Amino acid sequence: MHTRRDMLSQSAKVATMLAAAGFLPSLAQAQSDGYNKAAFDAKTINDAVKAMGAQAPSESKDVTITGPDIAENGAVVPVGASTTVPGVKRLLLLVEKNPSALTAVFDVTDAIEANVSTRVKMGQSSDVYAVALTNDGKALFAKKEIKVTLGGCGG
Amino acid sequence: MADPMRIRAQASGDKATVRVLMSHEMETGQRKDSAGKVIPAWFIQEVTAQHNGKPVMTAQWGPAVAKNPYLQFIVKGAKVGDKITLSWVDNKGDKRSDEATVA
Amino acid sequence: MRTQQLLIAAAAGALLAGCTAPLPKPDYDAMTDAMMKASFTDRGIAKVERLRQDRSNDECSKAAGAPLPEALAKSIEAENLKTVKMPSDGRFIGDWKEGEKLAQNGRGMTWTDTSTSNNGGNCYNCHQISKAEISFGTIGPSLYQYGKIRGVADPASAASKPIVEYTWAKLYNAKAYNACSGMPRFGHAGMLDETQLKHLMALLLDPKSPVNQ
Amino acid sequence: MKPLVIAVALSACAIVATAQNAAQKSTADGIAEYRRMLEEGNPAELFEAKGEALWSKKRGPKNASLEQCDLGKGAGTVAGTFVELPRWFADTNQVQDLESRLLSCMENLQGISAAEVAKTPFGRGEQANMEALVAYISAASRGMKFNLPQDHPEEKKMLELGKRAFFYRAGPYDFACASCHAADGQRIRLQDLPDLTKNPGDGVGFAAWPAYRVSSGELWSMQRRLNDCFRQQRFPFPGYASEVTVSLGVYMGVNAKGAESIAPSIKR
Repeated sequence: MHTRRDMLSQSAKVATMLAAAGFLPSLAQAQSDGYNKAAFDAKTINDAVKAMGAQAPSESKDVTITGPDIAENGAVVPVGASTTVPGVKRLLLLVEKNPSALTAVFDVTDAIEANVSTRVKMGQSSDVYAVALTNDGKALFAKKEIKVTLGGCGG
Repeated sequence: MADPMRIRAQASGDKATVRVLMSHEMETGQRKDSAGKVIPAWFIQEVTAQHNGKPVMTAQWGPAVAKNPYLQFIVKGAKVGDKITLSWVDNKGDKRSDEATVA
Repeated sequence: MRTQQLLIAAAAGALLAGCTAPLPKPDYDAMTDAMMKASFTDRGIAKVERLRQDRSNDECSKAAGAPLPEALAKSIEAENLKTVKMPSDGRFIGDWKEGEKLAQNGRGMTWTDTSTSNNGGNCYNCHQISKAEISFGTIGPSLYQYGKIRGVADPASAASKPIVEYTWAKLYNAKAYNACSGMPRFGHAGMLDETQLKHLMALLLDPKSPVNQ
Repeated sequence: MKPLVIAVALSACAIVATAQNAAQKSTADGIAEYRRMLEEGNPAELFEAKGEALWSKKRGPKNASLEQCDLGKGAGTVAGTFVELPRWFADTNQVQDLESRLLSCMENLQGISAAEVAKTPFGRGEQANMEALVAYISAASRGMKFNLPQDHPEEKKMLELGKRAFFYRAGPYDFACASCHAADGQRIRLQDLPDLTKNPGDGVGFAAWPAYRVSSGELWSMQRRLNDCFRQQRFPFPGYASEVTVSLGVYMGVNAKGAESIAPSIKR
């Protein structure tokens, strides 16, 4: 069971990643519709602690992250994000311990289901986050730990 | 020029699952070659999907999407015979667009 | 020599004449040696001299996985045991933390390596060692609790001496106890130096090592 | 076809797992899950498509396609050839595997120097084309069973030499192919090691290559697989399509008789 304090610190972490990624409402306004370079360049969680404000993201059972428990090779790790929350605008995939946490952003329309899969690179074992951003500015997340192991001869 | 994508769109009920494989290096910009020189980043930045010409999804990717990327999504209301078009643009401005028919 | 040529000529003649007289059995071992020589080239530090086999490798290759005749196995083991050099200062146990790093390291001696020193021990490729590392091979036996199972409370004690010396010799030249062992001869082949072997000894035998928890 | 192969892989993992403790069982399950997810989209398909286009494209100094290449079932036939290679070819009087046969065809039909291609590093230039071609040609035999011919004396000889090469121990670590591939149920790190002295099963070992290698993001032919095995074995450098590589192909291929090919597969 998560304690309330754990939950808060997790929310803080996600908020930091999101803020660093420019996806919290306060920052998102400043972004144009084009490629969000700042989001993908964001390195550390601390980068945006200041920006953590109004709406802290919260863990939600209505968001799902899929992926293996163990990846034999960090170069290719299958992950997916989906949600049943209505009014979802975007789905994000983030790898906490990668040099830049944000990996992919999917803009969801009514014409597709809020359910996407891709494959990411992971430098080491890490929590991987799926975050759903809703039209009314909420950020909901699910996370999963994926262990990256060393396969083969290691030579 | 980039090699073609492989797109599979499989109808089931009132929707279609689209699976895409793209041929791309997805170089992170953090690796070094044997001489110790940084290999410049080279990766797909934007992906768009259309259903019978109508945009249904846009994605922005960073360099941590795996080499030769795989993408799966589900298009509502897509029927057998419909067209699914995928396009991508990378950080060097290289582009690729391919089309598949829902089966 | 001459008779052999004559025989071959005769056999060839017989064949031409449509007869089915058997040809002399081809010498596949010699053909293999020639094939190996012709197929490989030097690349980086990996030179073709590496194909040369000593008696252990020659006999074990020819046995093709079958056990060697007992007398032959014993003589090869004796030959290998003679190569074992005990540590020059009489100390067997180094730093298990360094040993763990060596055990994890699977690098060294390939044509993409640039130096013949700084080799890893490759241990986890084949053995379970510490409990924490789940990515281990099963080609060799588990070494988890290696020292503990063998009752090594103090590696420096007289009671531990036989197992300590055996372990050193096994790491130094594994063929001393099993002629066709799949394990490299780390000391004998110069793959690991005395200090590195001591670190691996500590990983296996130091009561403080995670292996023995 | 595919679900069957996955089921086999899963059961193999389960057998390994019972020999280990509970923690190891979940490791094996986790790895099996990872592999299953990867099989949903195998980038080898990208190489197959490229290879198919290359096969019929006019190239080289002679501006010719490879469509007249005889892979063992007559000029132009691709389907079913892969599961009967390596085999003896009358025109070259040699036992050839897929890659060495393609070298002959590229040289004779297209005027592309076989020696130059053999010298090219893997994944570059004509070697990249070679990888696409082997993906396409092996895919045309997917689901078929290996059945290498052993009628010609040269094919029998190569089997004998391949067996000896397989057990040839040398180098600073005393390794042979057999060090890792002559027993059932063994792993190196977490990687299952097929026993290549017999038929290790459908889609396992020889029947799984060429394969898309996740680690390098490239398609590896059997030549490249063997080359890296010899590197890890700490041997000197095996020539591309050299006799030792072809003889090992004969040995593994004959042993794999009856195994169903899933090539090109996807591998860690």
